[in-house]
Amino acid sequence: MNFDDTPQEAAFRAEARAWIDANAPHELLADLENAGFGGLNLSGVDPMQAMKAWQKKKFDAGWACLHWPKDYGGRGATPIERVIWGQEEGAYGKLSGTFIIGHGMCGPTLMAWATEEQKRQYLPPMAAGEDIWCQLFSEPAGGSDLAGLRTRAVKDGDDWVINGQKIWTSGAQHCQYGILITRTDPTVPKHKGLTMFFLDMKSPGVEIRPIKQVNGQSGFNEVYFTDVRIPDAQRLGAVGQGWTVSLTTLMNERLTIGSGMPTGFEEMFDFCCRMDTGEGPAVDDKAVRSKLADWACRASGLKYTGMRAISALSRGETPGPENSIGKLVAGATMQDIATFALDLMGQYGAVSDPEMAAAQSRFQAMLLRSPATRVEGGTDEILRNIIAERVLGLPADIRVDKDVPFEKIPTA
Amino acid sequence: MNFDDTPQEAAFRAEARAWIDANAPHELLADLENAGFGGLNLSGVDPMQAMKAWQKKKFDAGWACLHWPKDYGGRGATPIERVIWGQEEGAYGKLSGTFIIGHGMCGPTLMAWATEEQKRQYLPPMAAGEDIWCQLFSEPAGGSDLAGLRTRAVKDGDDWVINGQKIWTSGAQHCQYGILITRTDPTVPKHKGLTMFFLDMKSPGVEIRPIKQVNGQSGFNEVYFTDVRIPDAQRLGAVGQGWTVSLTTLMNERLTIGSGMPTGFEEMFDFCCRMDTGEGPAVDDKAVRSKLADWACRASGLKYTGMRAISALSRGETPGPENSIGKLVAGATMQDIATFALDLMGQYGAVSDPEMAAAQSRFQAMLLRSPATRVEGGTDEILRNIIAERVLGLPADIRVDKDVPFEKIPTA
Amino acid sequence: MNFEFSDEQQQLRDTARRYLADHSPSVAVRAVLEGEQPYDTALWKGLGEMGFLGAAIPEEFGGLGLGYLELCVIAEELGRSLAPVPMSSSIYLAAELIKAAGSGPQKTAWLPKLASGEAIGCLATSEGPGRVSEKSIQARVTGDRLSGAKVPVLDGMAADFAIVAARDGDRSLSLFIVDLNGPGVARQAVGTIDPARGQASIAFDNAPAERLGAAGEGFSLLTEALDRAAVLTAFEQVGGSDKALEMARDYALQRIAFGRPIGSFQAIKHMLADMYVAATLARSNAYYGAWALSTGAAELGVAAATARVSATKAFQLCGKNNIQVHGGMGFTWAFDCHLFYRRANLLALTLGGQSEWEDKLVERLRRRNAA
Amino acid sequence: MNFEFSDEQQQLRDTARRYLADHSPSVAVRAVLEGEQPYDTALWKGLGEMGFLGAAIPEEFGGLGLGYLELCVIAEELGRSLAPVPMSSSIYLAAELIKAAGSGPQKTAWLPKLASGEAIGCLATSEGPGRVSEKSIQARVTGDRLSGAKVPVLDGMAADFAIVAARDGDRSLSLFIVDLNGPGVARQAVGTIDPARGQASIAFDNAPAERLGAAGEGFSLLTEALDRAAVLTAFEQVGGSDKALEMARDYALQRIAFGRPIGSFQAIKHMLADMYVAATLARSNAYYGAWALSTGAAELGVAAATARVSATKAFQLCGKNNIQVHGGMGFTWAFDCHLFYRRANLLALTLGGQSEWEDKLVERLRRRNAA
Repeated sequence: MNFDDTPQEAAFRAEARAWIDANAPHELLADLENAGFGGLNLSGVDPMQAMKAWQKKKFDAGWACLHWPKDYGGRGATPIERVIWGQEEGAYGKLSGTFIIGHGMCGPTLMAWATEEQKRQYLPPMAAGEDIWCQLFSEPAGGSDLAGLRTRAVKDGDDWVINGQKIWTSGAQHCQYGILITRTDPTVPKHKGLTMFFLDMKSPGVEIRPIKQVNGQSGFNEVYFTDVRIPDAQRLGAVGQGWTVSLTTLMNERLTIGSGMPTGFEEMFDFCCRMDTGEGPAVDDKAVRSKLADWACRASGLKYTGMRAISALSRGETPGPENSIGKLVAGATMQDIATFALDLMGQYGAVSDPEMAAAQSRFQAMLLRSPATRVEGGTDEILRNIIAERVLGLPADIRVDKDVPFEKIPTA
Repeated sequence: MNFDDTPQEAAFRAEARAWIDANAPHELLADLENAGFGGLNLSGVDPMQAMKAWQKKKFDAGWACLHWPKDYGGRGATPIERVIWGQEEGAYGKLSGTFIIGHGMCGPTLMAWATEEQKRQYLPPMAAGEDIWCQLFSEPAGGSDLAGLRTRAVKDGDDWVINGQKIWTSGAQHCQYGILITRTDPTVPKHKGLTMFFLDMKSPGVEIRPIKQVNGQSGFNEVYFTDVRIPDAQRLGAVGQGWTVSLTTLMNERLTIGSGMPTGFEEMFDFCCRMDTGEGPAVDDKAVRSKLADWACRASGLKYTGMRAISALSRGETPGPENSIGKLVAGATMQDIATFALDLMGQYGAVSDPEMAAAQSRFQAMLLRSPATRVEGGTDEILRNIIAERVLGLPADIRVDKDVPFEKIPTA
Repeated sequence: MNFEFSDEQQQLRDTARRYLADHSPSVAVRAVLEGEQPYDTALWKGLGEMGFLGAAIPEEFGGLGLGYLELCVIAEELGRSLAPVPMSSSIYLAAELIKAAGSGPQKTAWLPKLASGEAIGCLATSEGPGRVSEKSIQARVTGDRLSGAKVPVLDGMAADFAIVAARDGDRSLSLFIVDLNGPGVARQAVGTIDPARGQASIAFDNAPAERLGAAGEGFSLLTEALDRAAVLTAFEQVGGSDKALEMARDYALQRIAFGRPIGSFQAIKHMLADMYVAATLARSNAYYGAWALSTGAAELGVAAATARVSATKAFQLCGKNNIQVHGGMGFTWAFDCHLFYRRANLLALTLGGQSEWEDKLVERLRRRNAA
Repeated sequence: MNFEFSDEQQQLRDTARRYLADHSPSVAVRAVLEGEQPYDTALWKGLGEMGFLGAAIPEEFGGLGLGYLELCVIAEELGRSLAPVPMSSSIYLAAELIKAAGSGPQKTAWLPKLASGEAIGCLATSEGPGRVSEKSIQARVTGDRLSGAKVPVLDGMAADFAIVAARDGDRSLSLFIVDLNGPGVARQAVGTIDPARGQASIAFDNAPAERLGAAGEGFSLLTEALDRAAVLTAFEQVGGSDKALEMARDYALQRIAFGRPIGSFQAIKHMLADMYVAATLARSNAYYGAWALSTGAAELGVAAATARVSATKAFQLCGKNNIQVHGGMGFTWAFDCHLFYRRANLLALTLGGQSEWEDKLVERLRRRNAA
């Protein structure tokens, strides 16, 4: 039980560190380190430009998409090397935000299901950050019930014609391509009538509308499809095999989202050490201590659960649904922390003016952001189901829609 | 909005108070006031004798079973009069413990389903405390799924022959009679094959075995039936109508159990005012305060929810399943309070020796008793279901056994 | 015994609910939330005309002269509808303080205008992060002139005057009435977690200030006023909790996933049951507060703190779980869930935070038990 | 990096688990719970023979000379099996204190006997309700004679000697070794919430006492020893949590209600998921403690308190929810659920309560961050 690198790991770390030292955009470091729950705010630089530039530099030097094969623009690195890279890249990793969906989900899906020619065509530009990809899965009627999707694809010659609506598509407005799951047969049970495609987001009939969220931001979009044509060659997997294909994507989603969720604990501890309640620093108040201790254990528990997962990775094991813990714990913790931080400030806690609010208004931002964390990429309830079923082996919920033709399932 | 009696209520209260002053066993008052989570401990007096004596005195003067009709030994009082009586009877009410099941559940069931002759025969001795009754409903295989019971009743001439096992029967060893629900037809869906009886608990073939509980007490029993014969005349309701009959009983159970659940808050507050943490009384510790405030709100909320229910009663409304809140909140609160009280005592919190433990070992007793509160008379989970379904109107759980013949339902 | 509102009070509730459904729908709340106005002026005017503002103001000062129970009923309905108006500042606090401590001329000058809605008052105590205490207040009045800064001041942009807690020359704290449109006052709007209730930062520089109540008694006047406002605010929170619970329940019945309403899943059912439990305890505790407020019971201190702590907890729970039940849609600007989440968290702070009231509650229980 | 136990350590775990399954089944736990013996003497002897007691005692003193990681592995298995033996008192505390502070002769006298199980030690600090602090200790040693009373003393009936925290003449606290079978010692068994681990009340009346460690350093020695014991106890708690979770899971799979396993209801599924989450966080934090303990890291103080608080919470949750999943049967004496519920609540107290450790954790985090 130790945190030491093996000699190979140490060599990899040294190489990565040297390259980053020599090549990273050091002028952005301070802004990146301060970036919190808002979008990336870089003084005098367009964030998209900065992200693309850093990604391209990494790609050219062989540091992009470490876990991908070299042939497709990656490095063929081991999982533990990917972890080490993340540690060394540090705050510069925040420049990868816009590529996460592509590199973590769309790329692996193409690798598993596209033709060799397609892989060689689409993956390297994706790795280089030249093409940004999105996933078009969720629908308004779907939610947690992803397979309840209604977007229709109908065969017409060599094309498929798409009509319907997707939602919660991150950064769709910046994307060149997307992977899209559709219903091709509503007469069979719902998991059986789905088919997956990838498409050019500039295709005629694709319309993107940003969704304004509670915190005023618009990181997500609705995407409308009106008679959009996709060549059959851009189908991923067989007709009717879409659900199986989507599982490739979702398994990779869990790996991406599950790791390193922030809880807000460090910021809160720091705040409680500085904040004067009138009777000394808040951290001296026993009620504050009791809560801080609980949150400290949750944050520490997530950190070392992550270490154990990395150890399992480096032993060649696949991280399982145990990782669902991360978001479940982090989301609720962040909401609790934000609420209590505001409480400590009394009336002043309501102030969210960035110019004025205490602690750079980060707790107000957390309060307004945390409800989303508890929903996106699997609600708390879905995550508890995953833990109960896949880790503890409890029975699945009773499925009234399992063997029913999709078109016969009741809708709202 | 006021707590004042109406003139009629004031007159009733005065009459009750005068009678209690003149007749109650004042020599037992101190012991009764101190009685906590253990059985009733009366210095030098057999509790059963004391209970029977007080009940008989009340019966003779027309103060027994206030809500029952006069013809059957009651007083025909209004619900609000019953509440006033309870307030005036105070700690003497603890002498009614052994009669609660009979007066609250069995009596009302007989009133609804027995013949006039049976009512006149059995109810007055029950009201007088001469006959103690129990209910024989729960079974080991049943639990929350009461209708899953397996005790069989088979017709044989004018009798029914009973075989099976009941569990969680309070005070069965002291009872003269019981009401018993059985399965008379396993070939129909489970709610449809049940039939209710009452029986003499001294019948041949009835065997009572106490269940030792976690806290070392044996308030409950298992009752085994081996070829026990019950005359058909002692059937309550039609053959196959047992579920409907049982609902009469259970609705009355909810009224009895729901009211006035203790949370342990008063004792805890008192303890925190006395207990010295080394830095002054525990109540000065902010962490203690935060918890006390929360529990204070729960205890107060239950108290005034009760007041609102009484107001509804006095307006002639029937208390609904809203009352499920009482046990749900009180059980969890008591467990939290007990755990935290022990924590405040540090190592010494483990000491449960009544001679030695702090606060008369009441918190240790609470710790070992509270898990039962969260289960008996409906688990926390069943109560949440009741609130969700009957108060909020949400759909029932999906019932896979609804239309299945009982004998075809899978068992453990 | 009757621990319920009377039939007349229930009729008042029906009237208020109907009025607010018509005049404070969520689109009106959003207009303030997204706009530049600090409150809904038309709604405010209407509330004055309906007599709601003056419900607990004596008839001699232009009110209806009803009691606190009627004001509680109105507060609950305002809470349900998230009414974007300065009711708590102008009525629960300013009018109540003037009723309690004002001189004859002060009452005559302000109460009729507050009852009609023609004037708006507010309370200015906070000067920065942390609890408001005798120590935390640095604003000072010297020779009838106030200097200092208050932030945030709820409804400070909407108000015509503020009741300001300040050091009184060499004495301890007093309260002062300050004309916010007068000289020496500079105010600006402050962004908060619930922009549907405008707040301000106000700087005073030798602003004329008129003492309200006895010199040196500012903190005790304030404490009593906060207790009364806590009961009234608890009713707003109870109203908000109920409405958030209803929204969540309705959505759970209507939204289908996996071929069935999501309200048929125990995870959702039990979440809603827990919301119902919290909301019911909060309602019962609010009634306790209303009883103490309306009868002038010695228990008001305990009852107000109980009502406050219980209602804050319930509304925060219902506000956040309502979003959770709605899933992703609950987090969109377009759905109304966030309006309740914002208000729940705002009301948890405006009279001082939850931990402050928990402290008060325990301290008061202890004093009561010792007595 | 490798944040897992090694293959050898996993083999040790398998050995320990098999041994304890055979020698510490629940019937053995019940024999102590219901009987007069303060511990299971046969099991204790066996643990000595297997080398488990001496795992972290140097070979020169009769131990196996393995490390703390091995002791953590054994502790987890003892926790799973609820082993009714004085391991924590004799090994985690007494042997550790003698290793850390004992003189050469003290080590030679006691460590081999502790490693074999021939002698049992315990720690006596509490004198009544509340936290143990420098102020709370009134027992006093004058001229090598100890007078005072300690209660409760975990394993005080089983032990041959106690390490007693006492005022040292005119100096502050020191630790003393006292022969419990010697003169001036009167002990009696005390009933507790978990009778499967016997406890005592011990009165000392001029009992001979031999100083352990430097004079006046009793409290700092104690603090360090409690940290080490906290990590080891956290592993017992993690083992107990896992076992309680498994029991609940198995019952939920097997028990049928409403025609289906109760484990198919979300209320039960999610309760079990929450137990799993708490148990997993506790395990990871215990590993953090084990790493700090085994490497002598400066972070041991933080790591030990983190492991302790997390493990206490997890075991208490798993202990009570295990009963809840079992319903009425879970509350019977006949089912084993209460054995875990008792142990969870006992272990939450034996090294000082949860709030005491929460305090320590925050204080240490603050010192670490300030450094």
